[in-house]
Amino acid sequence: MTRGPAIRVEGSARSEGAPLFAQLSLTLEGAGWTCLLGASGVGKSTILRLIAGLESHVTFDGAITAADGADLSGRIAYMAQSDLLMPWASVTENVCLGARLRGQTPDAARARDLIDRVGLTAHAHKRPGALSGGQRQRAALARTLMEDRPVILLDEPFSALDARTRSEMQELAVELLRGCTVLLVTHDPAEAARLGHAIFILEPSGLSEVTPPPAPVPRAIDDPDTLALQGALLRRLREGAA
Amino acid sequence: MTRGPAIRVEGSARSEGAPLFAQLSLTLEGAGWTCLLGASGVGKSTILRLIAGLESHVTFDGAITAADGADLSGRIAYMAQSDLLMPWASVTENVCLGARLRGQTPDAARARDLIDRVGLTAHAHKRPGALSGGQRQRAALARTLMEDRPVILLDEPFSALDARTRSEMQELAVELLRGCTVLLVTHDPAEAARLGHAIFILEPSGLSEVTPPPAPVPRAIDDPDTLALQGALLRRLREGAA
Amino acid sequence: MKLSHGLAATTFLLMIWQGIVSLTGVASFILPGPARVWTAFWENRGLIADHGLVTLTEVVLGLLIGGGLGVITALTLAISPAARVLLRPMLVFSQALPVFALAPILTLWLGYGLGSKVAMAVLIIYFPVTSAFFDGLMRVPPGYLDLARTMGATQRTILWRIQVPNALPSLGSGFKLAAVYAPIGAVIGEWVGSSQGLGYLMLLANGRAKTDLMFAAMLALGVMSVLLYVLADRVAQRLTARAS
Amino acid sequence: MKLSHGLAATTFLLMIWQGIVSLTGVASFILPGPARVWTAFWENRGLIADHGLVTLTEVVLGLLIGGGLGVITALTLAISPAARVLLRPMLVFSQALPVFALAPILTLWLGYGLGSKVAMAVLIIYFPVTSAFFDGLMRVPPGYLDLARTMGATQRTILWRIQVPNALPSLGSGFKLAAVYAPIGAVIGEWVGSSQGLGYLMLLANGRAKTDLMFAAMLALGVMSVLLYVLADRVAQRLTARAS
Amino acid sequence: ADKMTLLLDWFVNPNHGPIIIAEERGYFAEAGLEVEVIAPADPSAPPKLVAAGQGDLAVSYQAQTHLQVHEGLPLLRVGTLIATPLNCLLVLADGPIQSPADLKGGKIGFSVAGVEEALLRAVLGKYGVAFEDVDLVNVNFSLSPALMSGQVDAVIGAYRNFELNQMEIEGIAGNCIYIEEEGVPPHDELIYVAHAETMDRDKITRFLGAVEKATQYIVNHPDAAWEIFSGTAPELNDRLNSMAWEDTLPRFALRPAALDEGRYARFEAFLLESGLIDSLNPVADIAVDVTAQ
Ligand SMILES: Nc1ncnc2c1ncn2[C@@H]1O[C@H](COP(=O)(O)OP(=O)(O)OP(=O)(O)O)[C@@H](O)[C@H]1O
Ligand SMILES: Nc1ncnc2c1ncn2[C@@H]1O[C@H](COP(=O)(O)OP(=O)(O)OP(=O)(O)O)[C@@H](O)[C@H]1O
Ligand SMILES: [Mg+2]
Ligand SMILES: [Mg+2]
Repeated sequence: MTRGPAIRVEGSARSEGAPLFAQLSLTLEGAGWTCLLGASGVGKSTILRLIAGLESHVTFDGAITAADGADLSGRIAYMAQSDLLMPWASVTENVCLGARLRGQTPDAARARDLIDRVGLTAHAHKRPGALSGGQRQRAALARTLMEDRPVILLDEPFSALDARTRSEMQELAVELLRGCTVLLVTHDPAEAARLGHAIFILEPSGLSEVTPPPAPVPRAIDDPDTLALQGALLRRLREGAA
Repeated sequence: MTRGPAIRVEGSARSEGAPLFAQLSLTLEGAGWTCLLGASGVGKSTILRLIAGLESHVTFDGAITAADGADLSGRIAYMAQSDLLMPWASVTENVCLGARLRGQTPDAARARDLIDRVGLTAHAHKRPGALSGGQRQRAALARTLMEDRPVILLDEPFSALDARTRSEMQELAVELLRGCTVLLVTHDPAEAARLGHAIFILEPSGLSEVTPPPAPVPRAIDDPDTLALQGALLRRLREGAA
Repeated sequence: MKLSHGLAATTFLLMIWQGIVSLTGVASFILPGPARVWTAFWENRGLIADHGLVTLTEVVLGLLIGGGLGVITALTLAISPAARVLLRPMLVFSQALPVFALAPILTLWLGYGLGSKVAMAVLIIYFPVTSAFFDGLMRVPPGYLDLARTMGATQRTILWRIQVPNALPSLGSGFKLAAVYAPIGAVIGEWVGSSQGLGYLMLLANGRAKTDLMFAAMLALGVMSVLLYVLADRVAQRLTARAS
Repeated sequence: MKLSHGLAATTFLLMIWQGIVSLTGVASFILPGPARVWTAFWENRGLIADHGLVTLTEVVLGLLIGGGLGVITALTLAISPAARVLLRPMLVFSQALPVFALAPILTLWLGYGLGSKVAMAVLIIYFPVTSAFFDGLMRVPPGYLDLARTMGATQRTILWRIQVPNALPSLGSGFKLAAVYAPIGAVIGEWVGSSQGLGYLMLLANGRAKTDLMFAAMLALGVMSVLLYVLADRVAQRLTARAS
Repeated sequence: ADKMTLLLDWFVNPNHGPIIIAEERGYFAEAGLEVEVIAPADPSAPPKLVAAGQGDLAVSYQAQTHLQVHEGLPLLRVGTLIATPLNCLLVLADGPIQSPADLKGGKIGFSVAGVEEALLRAVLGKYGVAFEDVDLVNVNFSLSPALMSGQVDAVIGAYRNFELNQMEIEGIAGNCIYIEEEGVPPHDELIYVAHAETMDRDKITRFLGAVEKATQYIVNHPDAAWEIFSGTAPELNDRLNSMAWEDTLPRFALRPAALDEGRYARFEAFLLESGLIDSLNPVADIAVDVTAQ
């Protein structure tokens, strides 16, 4: 796999006349995990959509560029906050959707393997309607991991998972996305502390960075440095803009 | 408000021939918060649906009874895992949906107040499609709180919220649901430790109880007892059935 | 639809039409060319306008009544399983009855005035509206119904607060179909007996082999249909926007 | 629909029919009662079966071809904005053309055989199928399209993998409408030129003042419509189940 | 004035000359009648409606009336509008069909009227062509286009005063084979029918008196009558109608109330012979002279 490029997001966004967030400058480390935290409704998902090149309700005044100078389109896999599973397709078919949409033959073995690793082998034939919330999220995760793109945008990909499954999925993602530039939106400070090579907190006034410990990701959950960072993040978030 | 009754769930569930969970006996403390944790797909949402008297994919072999002997139907407010906001209705209209569905005139002042307390005043006129994930969840929460029922079933009601908003919403729920029998399904051990008068972990083999500290809910997040319980829960969950 | 689109479509249509006439060399008493029809249209513009107005009245009344009845029927079907069992086959059956069999019955009851023509338009519009709206009413995401049930909803409030808003886009589709069928319905209604309306003019022209006048009247009818359709499409788009 | 439902509906229909006849005292040469029609039906069962078979053939062919063309047209419209601008008004226009105007053209090209009747059925079926399917194709949740775009989908694959499955329930609705219109389409085709089929039989019975035979033929047509509708409803339910 | 409802057989056309002239020249009013004229599109409906009590008179066809009486419709012919057949077997003048004998194995178009089989059996029979040797196709709305475009070899049910002129206008010469010259008993094309039991003889008598006057006027002043007729509606004033007017003039019944019983008896017998009916009705059940005391 090609190494994910660093990505620079610079600009401000206005929605219906009012500013959503002020001028910010966010750099996603090449081939690393950047975590984005922030209050609900502050614009995290919007930034993801902007990077993914999707239409959104804001007018973005600025530029989003990859460090290698090439266009970003076609190099991004995007996992939205809602799972966006196709209700008429089985888990397997959903996981293979990307290849099908590109007119390629999906790598069935790889799909099977991913479904197995997200723990859905027993449910592979089911439609999304017959899955639990967490199972749906894992199916969407498997679909995103199947994409094999250098830049990965994850919008709260683990929010519906129990602690154990969540850490397993985190580890799986880190393993499979090695070398990718990953932007992870999360509400869980522990998750950010565990996974982030860089951590940003988005506020209406702008972006602030919190430096994570140098240990490689995924960091041990009970590592004192990680715990300390988690506590610090939690405090930052709790105090917030209030 | 009438005090919520204690509720007893006793029985086992089979889905498509295979057992989903074995014989279990779950007692929801009257007028208290019971937290239900468990791996993704273990059947937590299914139990909620069973208590709510909704159709589900399982055949439940057992009984669900209120301690006061009366029928549960009409006494329950249910917040599902997906927000189920009506896409054609504004936030305000969604919050007032229950009254409208019962053919009553909604209490507009109360609705305004609730919308304010979940922080959506600026978004009250918007359709769900124009809300962020967390905003949608808060709208659904406000709708549930608007219901004024003695028994409340909450299926991961805070999963899409950032740490700060989450604790605010937890406090709001505890305040407004005082006297209600609440069953909260959650994946967040910290949440369970903070809110549970009783805490259960569901596993395919059955139910196990973890005793929370006696401090009144919502417990302080940094209370050592709470933290200890959180750690213990996390460990229990991580080890799990594996 | 923008004006430029309308122009493009019209040009395209005329080209195809002229193309068919030129290529197949079809006799003008079977299919007159655009120029001929236009001449007939222009020479008879007063006549066509007068008769067109009559048909338009029937169409509008038919759309209102037929649409209204369709909505009511769909709601009834949605509420009552018994109605579904009993009424639906009748609905389908009613569509299979050819006009000339019904014409004497209708005129017997409604006379030769506007009534029987509107009734015929209604009969034709009724079914697509009912069918589309009913399908929409029954296609509610089950989660919404679960929620409503726990909230203590009655069947009536579920209908009004959930099923109906959810079915509005489908109703829009139904009205789009109806807008297209309404003019033909009115024309068929005019067969029942009239001395006014585009249907009358067409039959008269046809009976007298004035093919160019017949096509001119048809042109007027077609334009009416397209305009109604565009209108219905706008409404449908608004309904769809409202519902999502 | 279950058998018992069918029986209930039939009984209800017969009751209403008999009720109208008894209450309004309408003359039997305008609306004969059920018993009379049944007698005519039974006495002419061979005739009705023969002609019915002809109509059924036309209907089935019409449904297949019209449905197929409708599906193709809807797909074309969904792919191409130019087609939307140019083709849609023509589609609408085509529905506004009274059959008898087209009849001479159709028979000139297709002769008096099966062809022109199938063409007529096709013309009538075509629009509801196209319209319903196209609406379904265009009503995709925008999130799906966003996802598809980031996945590098082409317009073609979006169409096949997302729009089409998403539109299947709408296609089902369209086919339900088509099933109801197909028999009437074939009958109109038969009016235009034929010496076989239920439409012809009805015209003949009408010409010979045999109202009871005409209604018997109509009964056969109605039953055919209901059966086709039930079939289409099954298919639609399956399509809807597939898509959710 | 007494109100009266008259249902025409089809839209107003020169065949209805006497009715329109009677109205326009005030003969109805003179007879103390206020006649509401209704023009339907389906010729089979008016007799049914009159039989059902909706309307006092209908313009219908003699041939169909025989059949309708057999099917139990309480109808009686009370007057005659067009006293000769209009129906003809129409072929192309310079086409291959020069005589009915050439139709063997050919295709004949018709617009369902119910009696075409009887008419064709008679005409073809005279030339030794079996009815089974021709192909009958219902072409409903487009008799002359079907013929002109060569899709059929002949059409039956075409009117000598219209279809022939239509073809002339299109520049194609037609040849009308007059059925009453080829074995079909002479009969009335258009007649007035009324309800057999509930009809008001007095009103009908006055009505027939008025149309009789109108017919006189038309025959005496054909051009003035045309001006009046064509002035009633803009769509009537055209070349085809003016040609048809001339051709129809000699065919209007000069004595609308008069009944030739033999004509009706012969046609009834003709229908029985052709198998369209299976018994003979007495003329009194089919037609009546309302002026007879
Ligand atoms: N409609 C259905 N048909 C068949 N199986 C279903 C259906 N709905 C849920 N299931 C299965 O039932 C099991 C329990 O589902 P449930 O939604 O109760 O899980 P959960 O504990 O709430 O999980 P999560 O934490 O992921 O929400 C899951 O394995 C799921 O796949
Ligand atoms: N389609 C839309 N039209 C108008 N406003 C919108 C629309 N979508 C989102 N918004 C608003 O834009 C803001 C940012 O939304 P966004 O989804 O980016 O938030 P977020 O940071 O992802 O929040 P969350 O953590 O709750 O998901 C919110 O206030 C939201 O209400
Ligand atoms: Mg978001
Ligand atoms: Mg769940």
